[in-house]
Amino acid sequence: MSTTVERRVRTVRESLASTLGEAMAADESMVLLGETVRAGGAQGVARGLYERFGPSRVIETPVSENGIFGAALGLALSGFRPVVEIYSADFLLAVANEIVNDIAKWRIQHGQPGAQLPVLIRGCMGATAGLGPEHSQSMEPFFFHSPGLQICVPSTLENAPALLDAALESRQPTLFLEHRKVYELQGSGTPEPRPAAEPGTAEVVRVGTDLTMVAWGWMRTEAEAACATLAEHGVTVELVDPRWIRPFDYATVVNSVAKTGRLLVLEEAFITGGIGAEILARVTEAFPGRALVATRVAMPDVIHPYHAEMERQILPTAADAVHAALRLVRNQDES
Amino acid sequence: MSTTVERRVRTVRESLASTLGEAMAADESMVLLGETVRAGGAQGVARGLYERFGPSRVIETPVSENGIFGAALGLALSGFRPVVEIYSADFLLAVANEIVNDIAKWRIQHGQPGAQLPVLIRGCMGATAGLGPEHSQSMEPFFFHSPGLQICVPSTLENAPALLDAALESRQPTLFLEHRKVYELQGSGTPEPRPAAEPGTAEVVRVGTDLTMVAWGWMRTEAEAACATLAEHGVTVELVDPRWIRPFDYATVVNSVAKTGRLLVLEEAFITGGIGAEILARVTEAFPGRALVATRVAMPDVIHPYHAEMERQILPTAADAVHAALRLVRNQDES
Amino acid sequence: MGAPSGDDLLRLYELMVESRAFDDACMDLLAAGEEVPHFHSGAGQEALSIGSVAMLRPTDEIVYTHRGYAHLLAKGVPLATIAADMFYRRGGTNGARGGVMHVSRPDLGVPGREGVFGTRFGLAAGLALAHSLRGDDGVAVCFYGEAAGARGPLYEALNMAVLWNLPVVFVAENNGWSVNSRTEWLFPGGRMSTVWSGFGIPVTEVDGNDLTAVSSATARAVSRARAGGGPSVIEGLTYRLHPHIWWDDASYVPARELQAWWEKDPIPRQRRVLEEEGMAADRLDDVERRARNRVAETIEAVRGAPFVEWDLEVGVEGVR
Amino acid sequence: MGAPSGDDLLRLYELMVESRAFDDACMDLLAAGEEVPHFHSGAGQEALSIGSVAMLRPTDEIVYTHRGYAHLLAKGVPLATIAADMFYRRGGTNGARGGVMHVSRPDLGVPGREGVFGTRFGLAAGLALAHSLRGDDGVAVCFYGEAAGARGPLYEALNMAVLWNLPVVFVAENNGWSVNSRTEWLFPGGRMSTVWSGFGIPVTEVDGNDLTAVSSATARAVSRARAGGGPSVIEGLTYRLHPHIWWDDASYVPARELQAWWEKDPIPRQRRVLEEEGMAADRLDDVERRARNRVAETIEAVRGAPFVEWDLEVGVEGVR
Ligand SMILES: Cc1ncc(C[n+]2csc(CCOP(=O)(O)OP(=O)(O)O)c2C)c(N)n1
Ligand SMILES: Cc1ncc(C[n+]2csc(CCOP(=O)(O)OP(=O)(O)O)c2C)c(N)n1
Ligand SMILES: [Mg+2]
Ligand SMILES: [Mg+2]
Repeated sequence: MSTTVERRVRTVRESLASTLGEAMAADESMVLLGETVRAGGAQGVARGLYERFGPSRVIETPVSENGIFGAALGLALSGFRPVVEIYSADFLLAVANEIVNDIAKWRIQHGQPGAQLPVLIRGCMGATAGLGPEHSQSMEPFFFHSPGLQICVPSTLENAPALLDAALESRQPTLFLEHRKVYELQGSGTPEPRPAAEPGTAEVVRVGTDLTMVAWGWMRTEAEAACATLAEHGVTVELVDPRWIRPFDYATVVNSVAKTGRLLVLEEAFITGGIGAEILARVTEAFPGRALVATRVAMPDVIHPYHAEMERQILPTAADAVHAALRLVRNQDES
Repeated sequence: MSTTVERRVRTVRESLASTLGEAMAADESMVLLGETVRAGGAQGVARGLYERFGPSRVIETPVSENGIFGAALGLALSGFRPVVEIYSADFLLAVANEIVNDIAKWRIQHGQPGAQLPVLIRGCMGATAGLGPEHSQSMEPFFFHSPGLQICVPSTLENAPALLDAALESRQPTLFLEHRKVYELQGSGTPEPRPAAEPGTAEVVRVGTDLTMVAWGWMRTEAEAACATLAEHGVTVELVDPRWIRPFDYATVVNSVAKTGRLLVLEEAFITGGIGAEILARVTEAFPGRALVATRVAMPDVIHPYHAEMERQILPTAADAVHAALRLVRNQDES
Repeated sequence: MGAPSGDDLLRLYELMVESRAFDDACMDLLAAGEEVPHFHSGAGQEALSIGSVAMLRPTDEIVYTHRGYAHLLAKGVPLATIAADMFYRRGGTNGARGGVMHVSRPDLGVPGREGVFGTRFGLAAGLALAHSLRGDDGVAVCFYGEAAGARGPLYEALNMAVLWNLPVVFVAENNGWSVNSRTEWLFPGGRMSTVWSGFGIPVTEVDGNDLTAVSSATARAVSRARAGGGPSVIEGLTYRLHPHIWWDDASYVPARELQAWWEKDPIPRQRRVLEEEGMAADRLDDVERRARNRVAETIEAVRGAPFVEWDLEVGVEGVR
Repeated sequence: MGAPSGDDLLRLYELMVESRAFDDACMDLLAAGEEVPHFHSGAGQEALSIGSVAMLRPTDEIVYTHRGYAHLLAKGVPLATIAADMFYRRGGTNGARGGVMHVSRPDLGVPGREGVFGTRFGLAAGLALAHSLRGDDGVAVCFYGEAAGARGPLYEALNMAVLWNLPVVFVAENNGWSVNSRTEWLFPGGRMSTVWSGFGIPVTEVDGNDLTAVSSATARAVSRARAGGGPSVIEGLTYRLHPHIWWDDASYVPARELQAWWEKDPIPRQRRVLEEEGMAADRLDDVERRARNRVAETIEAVRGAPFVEWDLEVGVEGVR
């Protein structure tokens, strides 16, 4: 965990902690619940909040995921704004029913389509090095198919606080999925104006003409490295970070592909049934009869092995993205 | 429920019941567990099995989905072949953790990649008319992203028994998802040679040259109606029923599109993050630089309303498929 | 509020009759081949539902069940609202999106209902936690049958409720069946709540067909919760007099057992109680007649009213 | 098998020393800056793990925990196997795919372990159900800590176990903490099992640092289950002497409390018991020395052995 004395250098972890603290300070109806949150939570994002807000705002819970998520729904229906921490996002599968069937649908099912239901679910996800198949998964694909649910994946020190703000502000059921490696990203701590990060707005990270690359979460960092290498090969990439997986800003991707004619999605999740599939499908549907080259670089459909070295060989990287991008650009006409 | 005296006309429901009974008769290690299975289960697929095999083979359980699915894993690890009935497949979300994180990964995680883990999970799914958002969903997309899991969706009286046989025979963790409307499909009860239905093998239902259509479950019936109408319009369709959603027979679809250049996926699930996305993505990836027309007809990303009439307006139908197919065929060059 | 008496008792009796009249009307419609979407008869269980809910204030919440007409009526939801939701007519709470399975009136302490059983328990704990955090004296009451009662979230929620001393009461509706499964097949000894005595909280078994017993037990549990005494559990022993739902022929129900429970029908039973307390028979007749007429008129009016109109863009859409 | 005595006791003591020696060796490696993947120290809990598992037959199963070295050793899994899995060396059970978190030896009654807590309970019930269906006299024993112990599937599995009279024993490891949360924050009164007395099954609280008390309680519960007497629950009171895992500084642990528990360390305590029973000090010294040497040699050998080789196609793939 990275509590540095030098306040100028901050990590995403710290920025999320302070954003959450600000939001809780600004609205008394916001409460945080979860396992070990009293001591800062599984990843330190709640650090200091118990001391600051006390036990009625920072609620240490038993390891009762179903009870906790049910309670969050009850709190939200009672006018509170619960923020629920899941110890590791892989465990969201234990509350998939609460999330998909209850929290996401509640308003619609009860005839309040425009109503707010401010349940923010947040926690860490993603592969680091050898945490194994139950503490490494990219969870957005498992919840992508759920009407009524927002999904947000921050990727940088710049966008993490803005996205957390926007997710909280939306007052809609939202999964906020914090990649373990993104926590460690650093930057200048000088307060910057927070960029707009409304639900459903992508960020065009880099403008380019040869290829559209889409990447989010930790993959954005890999993608930026890939873009730098590709630039050396004379390939200019338009890099889009959707930030919001649901609602997804397909328009920005489609507009970019309209220009580049080539699409590469770089995704950490298992390839089959990942978000990349939907992105490719939308783009294909958007250009009927137009010759496209599009592909995905993602994790194969295998479990995360515990051995970090084994895992490293199957996680998608900048090098894989470069390789795939060059193939798309060079061999476009082979077929 | 349809127990007819006239044995020549059978429904899919009856054919599944008799196939399950045959399998249980052939192997004493096969046990059925679930809610109301003693009286035939939620949909009558277990009808008569309690009387035939008794309480140690047909195990009536409390409404304890987590306990039941955990027990099924324990039984399988002890050399039994549990068949677990879920009352409605929507409720599988309550045991998503058991399925995705435990049952599907168990062998790999414990170093037995080739081992058998014969857990067959079966139950009804799909929209009929006004069962609402918690008893109508198409569940394959929620579990499609799970390595180690097979997913099978029967669609006709001919393939249902063969697929159930193949699923049981595979001795791998399998979701066997029975569409409520498919249960009612009838046909001749004359025992037919069961067609091969190995995991990962699609069926080419109809050969055609203008368009490849992919549909499974109840949508296969809609698709067949659509094909008939399209034939009247002079459009010949190659209809593929994948039957297995995981492993999916992409090759058969890709080969067909190689011929037709056009793809329509007809899917009952919510469009975003559905199986159709992956099919479009695979096809797009398979033909880099080739002009394709491909699209999906699916349910919009909204919950199933209780009112049957409202629901009817959002469920995908043969007419929607015809409409989309004609657009694909006629307006291919508009872009 | 203690256990009711006098006019209060009469009011509860009227609610019971009203609920049963609605139930009977739905059964009649079904018998006539009409559609009564998602109707699950609550006949026979009115004493348990009404006796408990009537002990609550509007600021208390209930989490009701799929046979929840009596619960809803007792919480103040007008029958016309319930019927409008059921028949997808204008004037309901959810515009045909949730039907009678998802009636909600947050202003009356009815936040809604979940369809995949289990979430209700944490939900009720959350409602109770909200009271506790706000420092008001509201109470949440969570009803559940044999099905939900075997699900793990009940344990999780009870553990939290005991740990945090939450103002929540769990009411187990032991009505003999979960669809076609007997309670004894699902719970050791056929009892749903005895296990929870292990938490050291009050666990009370009551004759669920005895309105007075139910209201006393609930009043006790609710005032305890209101006063900061924490959670408790009540198990009402009752019986589902009709099949699970329309397609169920209930051929598995032993005729003699069913007959015995019809003889314990809480409505005539409660009428006898009132008569014994000196209530005039014609006053009771009058209450019954008025209730039945009101129900008949309401149903007719609702079924004659226009269907909900929907805009698919707004009406059924998710957030996106 | 009754509670052990004489040479049996010495064998258990040796297992305790062996487990602790492994634990110490891992702590030393960590202190030296080496990687010890997924090591969760079990120091302080050896009496509970070993005292219970040693009461089982090879045909009985255990579902162990993330601090499961002592459980595994007592069930007969060689230390070399455990270490090989931990350090991803050849000779383990899962070829680096599950590491030390997923050791399995089905032939020894170790089917494996789940990482997202909860499934273990139904799983254990399923193992017990298999015994019951086969009509053999095997027993499944399920260990769990404060984390898993607050999850709903425990209730579901216990309800099934009581209902079906399954041969299963649930052993709650109350070690004061779940990561940095105190047991008292998670369970009313800081006890994990008292609630289950409501099922009317034996629920026994034992001093988890007292080998004899643990083995007697387990022997009783296991023979009861074996004889068809059904499930029971044992709660062992013990303490996690080291931090949760390597990155945890355990700054939240009160020094005095920790000190008090070190004084109750089950290993010196058991040595005193053995001495009091007349076991010669030099025989005990000898047992300790041999166990520690064996562990040191095993770890050295394992760490010197080649890494698992993997074929990505076969090694980590799912079914497809
Ligand atoms: C988690 C879950 N499992 C199964 C069901 C299916 N189901 C709907 S109603 C019902 C039976 C209800 O029985 P009970 O709880 O006893 O209530 P009653 O019908 O007797 O009032 C079942 C099993 C469900 N809705 N949710
Ligand atoms: C369902 C679930 N929730 C949370 C976790 C995260 N987790 C891993 S270890 C742990 C604490 C374990 O505490 P306890 O059960 O008391 O065992 P101990 O570490 O004390 O031996 C937690 C919360 C998990 N693995 N599964
Ligand atoms: Mg019932
Ligand atoms: Mg612990």
